[in-house]
Amino acid sequence: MPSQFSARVDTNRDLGGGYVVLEFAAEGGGLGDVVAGQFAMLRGDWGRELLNPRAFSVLWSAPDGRFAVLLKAYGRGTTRLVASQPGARVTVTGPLGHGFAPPDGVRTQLLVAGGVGLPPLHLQARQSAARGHAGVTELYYGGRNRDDLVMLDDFAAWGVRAVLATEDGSAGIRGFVTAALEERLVEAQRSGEQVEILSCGPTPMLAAVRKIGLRFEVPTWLCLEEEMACGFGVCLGCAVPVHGPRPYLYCCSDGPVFEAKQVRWP
Amino acid sequence: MPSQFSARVDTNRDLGGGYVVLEFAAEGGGLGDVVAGQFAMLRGDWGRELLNPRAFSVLWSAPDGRFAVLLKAYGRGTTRLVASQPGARVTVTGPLGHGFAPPDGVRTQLLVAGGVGLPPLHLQARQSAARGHAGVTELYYGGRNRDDLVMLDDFAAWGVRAVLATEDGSAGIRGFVTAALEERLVEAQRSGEQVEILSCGPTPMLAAVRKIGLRFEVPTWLCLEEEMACGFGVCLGCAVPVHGPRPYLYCCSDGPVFEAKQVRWP
Amino acid sequence: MTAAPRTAAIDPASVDLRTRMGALELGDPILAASGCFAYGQQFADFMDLRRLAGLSTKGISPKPRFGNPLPRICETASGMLNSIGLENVGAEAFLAEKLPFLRELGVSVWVNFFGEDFAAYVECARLLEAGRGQGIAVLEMNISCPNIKKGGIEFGTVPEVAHRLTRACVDVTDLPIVVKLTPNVADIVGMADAVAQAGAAGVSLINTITGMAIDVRTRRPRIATMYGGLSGPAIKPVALRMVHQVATALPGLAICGMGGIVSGEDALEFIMAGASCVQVGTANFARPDAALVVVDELRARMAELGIASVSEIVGCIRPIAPEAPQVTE
Amino acid sequence: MTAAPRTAAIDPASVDLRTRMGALELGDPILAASGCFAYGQQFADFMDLRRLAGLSTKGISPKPRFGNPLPRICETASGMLNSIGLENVGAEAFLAEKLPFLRELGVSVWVNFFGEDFAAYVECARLLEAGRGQGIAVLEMNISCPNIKKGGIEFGTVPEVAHRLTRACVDVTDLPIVVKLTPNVADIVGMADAVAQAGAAGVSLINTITGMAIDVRTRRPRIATMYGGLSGPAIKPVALRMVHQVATALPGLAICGMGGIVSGEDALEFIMAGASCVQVGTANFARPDAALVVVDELRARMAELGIASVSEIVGCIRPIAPEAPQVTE
Ligand SMILES: Cc1cc2nc3c(=O)[nH]c(=O)nc-3n(C[C@H](O)[C@H](O)[C@H](O)COP(=O)(O)OP(=O)(O)OC[C@H]3O[C@@H](n4cnc5c(N)ncnc54)[C@H](O)[C@@H]3O)c2cc1C
Ligand SMILES: Cc1cc2nc3c(=O)[nH]c(=O)nc-3n(C[C@H](O)[C@H](O)[C@H](O)COP(=O)(O)OP(=O)(O)OC[C@H]3O[C@@H](n4cnc5c(N)ncnc54)[C@H](O)[C@@H]3O)c2cc1C
Ligand SMILES: Cc1cc2nc3c(=O)[nH]c(=O)nc-3n(C[C@H](O)[C@H](O)[C@H](O)COP(=O)(O)O)c2cc1C
Ligand SMILES: Cc1cc2nc3c(=O)[nH]c(=O)nc-3n(C[C@H](O)[C@H](O)[C@H](O)COP(=O)(O)O)c2cc1C
Ligand code: FES
Ligand code: FES
Repeated sequence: MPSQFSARVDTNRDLGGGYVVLEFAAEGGGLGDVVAGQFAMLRGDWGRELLNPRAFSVLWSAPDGRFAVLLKAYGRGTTRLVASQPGARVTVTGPLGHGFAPPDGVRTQLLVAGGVGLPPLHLQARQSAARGHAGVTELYYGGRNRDDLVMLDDFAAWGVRAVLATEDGSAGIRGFVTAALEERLVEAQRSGEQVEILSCGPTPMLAAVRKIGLRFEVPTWLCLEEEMACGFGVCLGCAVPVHGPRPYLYCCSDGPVFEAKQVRWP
Repeated sequence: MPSQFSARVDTNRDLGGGYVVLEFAAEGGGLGDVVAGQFAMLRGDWGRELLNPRAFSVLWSAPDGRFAVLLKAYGRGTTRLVASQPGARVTVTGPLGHGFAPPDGVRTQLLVAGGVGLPPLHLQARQSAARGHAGVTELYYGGRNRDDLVMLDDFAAWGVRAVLATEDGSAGIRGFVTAALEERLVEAQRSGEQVEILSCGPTPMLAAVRKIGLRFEVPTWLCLEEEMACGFGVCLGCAVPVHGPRPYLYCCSDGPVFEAKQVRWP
Repeated sequence: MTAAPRTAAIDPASVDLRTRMGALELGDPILAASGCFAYGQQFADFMDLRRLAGLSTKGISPKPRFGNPLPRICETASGMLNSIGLENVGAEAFLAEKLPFLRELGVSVWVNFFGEDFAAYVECARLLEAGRGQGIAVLEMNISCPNIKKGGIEFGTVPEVAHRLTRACVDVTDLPIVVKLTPNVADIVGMADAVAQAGAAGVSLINTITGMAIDVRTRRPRIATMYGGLSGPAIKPVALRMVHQVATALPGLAICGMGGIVSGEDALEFIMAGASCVQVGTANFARPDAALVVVDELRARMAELGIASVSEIVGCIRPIAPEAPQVTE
Repeated sequence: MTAAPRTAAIDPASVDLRTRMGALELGDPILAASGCFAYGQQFADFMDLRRLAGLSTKGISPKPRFGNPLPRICETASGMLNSIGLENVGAEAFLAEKLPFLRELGVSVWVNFFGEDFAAYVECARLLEAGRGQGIAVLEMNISCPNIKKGGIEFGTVPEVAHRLTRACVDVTDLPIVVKLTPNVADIVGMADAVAQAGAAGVSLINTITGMAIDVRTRRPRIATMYGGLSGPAIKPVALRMVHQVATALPGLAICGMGGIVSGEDALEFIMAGASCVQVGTANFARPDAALVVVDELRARMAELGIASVSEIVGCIRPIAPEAPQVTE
């Protein structure tokens, strides 16, 4: 059950490359149990210039009401959040939406991440490890350069194999991580290994992952980001074009995780 | 010559009663010499919600570019400024407008202050003292209660006689300070002493001071506050109704100090 | 030189928030606005819906509609643009699936409706008439849809067309019809008068102002339909002006005001301008219980200012006192 | 799903900012807006005025005017209201006392003008014609004064009236007349078309939107004339929409865009929507050199996006690509 509560910035940790982890302490309430891929709407004391809260995937949520998000300054809201100091107050609504399914122990989960799309996959890996499923989880993680690849230690600690790719070759293989993903799918096809793809990241990456998933006929789950206002199915702003009886579903209430074959992209 | 420059909050000093002195350090430039009653336009990093800078009388200005203002949280701009921390950046334009004339050594200057109208009179007293004119300066200072009467030590240090009044009687005489002013004028009339009035404060106080000044036929100077946008005669927003050939003058460029008899108030 | 009346503060609990919108009685003047509260259900997780004076539903059309391509929304300075495309479940499903829930709440249910053409408006009013006695208090007729194509613009901008449309809908239902006007006109009073003459029980002012935003990287509009409706605090001055114009010109006409209300003081401005009640729209997206916050703040601010009841201040604004005469010599 | 074109950044120094507004050539597309830059003199203390591409003066009438009672201005969310009342020195004093200073600067001088009635407009154009060859580049005819009384509203809202007025003024001067339109209309294209047909050299879009704010303590309007003109970032979406509507419907007509520009990116949005040049208004009150800041930011942003010249992007906005077809089974 989502709820709305007030929280304060506890720490603002700079990961380099513009990435920041904000940890919050809830003042009463909290997110409670969160499924990887679920998100929260955050709004600071922004006055009237910025009206709407901003969506952030939950990086982790603790029973004591503490939770964290990973972000980068992008537009007006994220710039303010990145600059926020410990003690700064935010209003939080969450957890919202539907996340990824946990590994079923049969299929290997290939997590494909890019940029600030890491949190859902980071949380998925954390939870899989906690459930003893780390062995059926692998990470495919791409960025422009090595500064874009953050929190790698965590995956190592959980025993998750990580394949890295950077456009400039400064870490891992040179190029897009989707190339490595394709190789991996070819290999799985050959060996008959059952795999599924869970992905979150920039839209061009998701579009490529979607096509690959469809081509290899592998179950593929995309965690989408659409511009949101309310975050819980009221404004109808966050439409996602889909196939099926209705032309649109809603990122916030039907997603943010959608199956690739359902998404109506070119 | 006014200029525009950037400055940072150096200290934010709480005087109690909601009053705050903000001291700024200029980053290049500065206000330079300031006549008591002149003001500066200040604007913080307020984004687009608050467009226009806010006017503040200069409390003091040092040759090294440091300067100070006295303020209280009133609306949106002052609330943000009062909350600003050391290091916060503001854009400053000033000094602007025309201030009070210094004592001529003949007339006794009766400074009549209320609320955040203190700075021009505080600076006038400081400068008079520095020029050896403290003896021809007296302060009439009113507030709702004793918390409204700040910086009294300075006047004492300068040797300025201060008559205080509070509505609740918690400091000085009970009632409005204009009652004390009237008594003083009666006395001056009797003794043939030449006096003039310099006043700054809430509009109802200024309106009362104006009527008293006119009644006693004493030269009376009012430092007015009108809503401003530009601060230097461009927007024509800060009109002051006056008698004479034109119905309006401008608070920022013709004032903020106006002679009482010129001001077209009821 | 216009000093504030120094009025003694009163006890917040003693403030009488009741108001009347024409014949309709409301426990307080704050409703949730159409399109910003869906059909109410989603909010049940976050707040006690029964505490609301009322709400206006997402706009209902005779048949279900799916809405516009994306992107549908973007933020602007102190506002947002939307082009949802009036997606809704349709009148039949609304009556069967949404109204029973709303009726249970015991709040004033305003059903916002529209049609793709003249006949569809009338059909929708007729269909919704079935909701009389089933929990519908008001039909709020939206004649100001910037986001539907088919000549809909004339319903909201040509007084004679609005008059005919209103009359035709009034004729098929006994529910009071409040007509929601678009601000995208030169003469809002002419529009309000036209619908009042046609039997409207009141007007809702204002819907969104048509606007645009551009993504300079992609060289595309930020809204797929090119233009969208601007809402939020940015439009509050325009909304207040229109409420005041209509209240002054047509003193008998009940007005529900809206546009950028996020605080109790905002609501108070609308009431003083002449609105009998107001709706809170975009503010719901920041916090689902925005309308309740506005009620609490309204009560507190009224108490501070010594205002005992809403009814005594509806339309109480007076001009600034004239200046003293000028002595020119 | 509309991805940004990944264009290579270019050297800011190589960006060509030159533009044409009809026959008029400008060194860059950023001017200071009427009423927000007086007659230029006050700003000389704070900036090098010669660096400006141009400026529009405070609106000039045949005779001097004193303006409205106070309060004349107040701030709103991301905007401000003003009702200055078109105070100005009058055409004669302008030509004698203000124009020589402006001429010296060597910038494009647009003289904004108006009249209290039809005849006064024509008289003003005739008087200002004397400034041709004395430094006046453009007469910007303001037919959108919310703050004068006498039936002025029709000049800006009725196409036929605007047409006749424009024609009459065009007939008495060889200076190009750019007509500044009010956004307080349902159909901005109809207005723009009417003045273009009458011989206007272009249009300025937009003037302020009529709005109101209320002081709940005093129960009075915050502006003495009750309503004032809303400017600033709050109105930018409305201004952009109108620029785009006119640019799309009347591709031959030169447009000067304005309304809420405070950054180079804002200016870029207007240019992409179809404006050949833009004016910076309210932003000048925060910093006198606002127009120069906008120019610098515009150059930097264009370089970042790999845009080599202003001329290649005027009106370059294209619709969002259509979505993939739906497979419904
Ligand atoms: C379900 C979900 C989960 C998310 N999780 C995360 C997360 O974990 N971490 C994270 O960092 N973000 C996340 N986001 C994205 C985050 O919400 C966006 O970064 C945020 O909405 C953008 O807000 P902003 O205020 O920074 O930008 P805004 O100022 O609101 O701007 C947003 C809009 O403006 C445009 N825009 C903004 N900046 C620029 C620019 N510089 N140039 C051109 N156009 C621009 C964009 O096109 C966008 O349409 C998530 C979004 C969703 C929907
Ligand atoms: C020449 C000059 C010198 C000044 N010197 C000083 C000084 O030394 N120290 C100082 O503190 N101030 C000074 N002021 C006043 C200061 O500029 C104002 O306090 C400021 O403009 C108000 O800004 P704000 O952003 O706080 O209020 P805003 O939010 O801008 O509100 C201003 C307007 O809103 C109204 N308003 C604001 N708050 C409220 C409220 N709570 N209730 C009802 N109405 C409200 C007012 O009527 C006013 O019209 C000076 C002004 C001038 C013109
Ligand atoms: C996302 C969204 C959807 C809306 N949908 C409707 C609608 O279906 N019918 C209607 O009459 N108004 C609709 N509106 C307009 C609002 O009800 C309201 O009139 C307007 O937003 C101004 O109020 P606000 O500034 O408080 O949001 C919608 C507004 C928004 C932001
Ligand atoms: C204080 C003020 C005075 C103005 N005076 C005039 C004027 O005399 N003539 C005119 O055509 N427009 C006038 N305007 C309108 C501006 O030129 C401009 O069209 C409008 O403010 C929108 O631009 P902005 O949002 O950048 O301010 C004035 C605007 C302001 C804020
Ligand atoms: S963000 Fe409002 S419906 Fe999804
Ligand atoms: S504040 Fe602009 S003219 Fe005085």
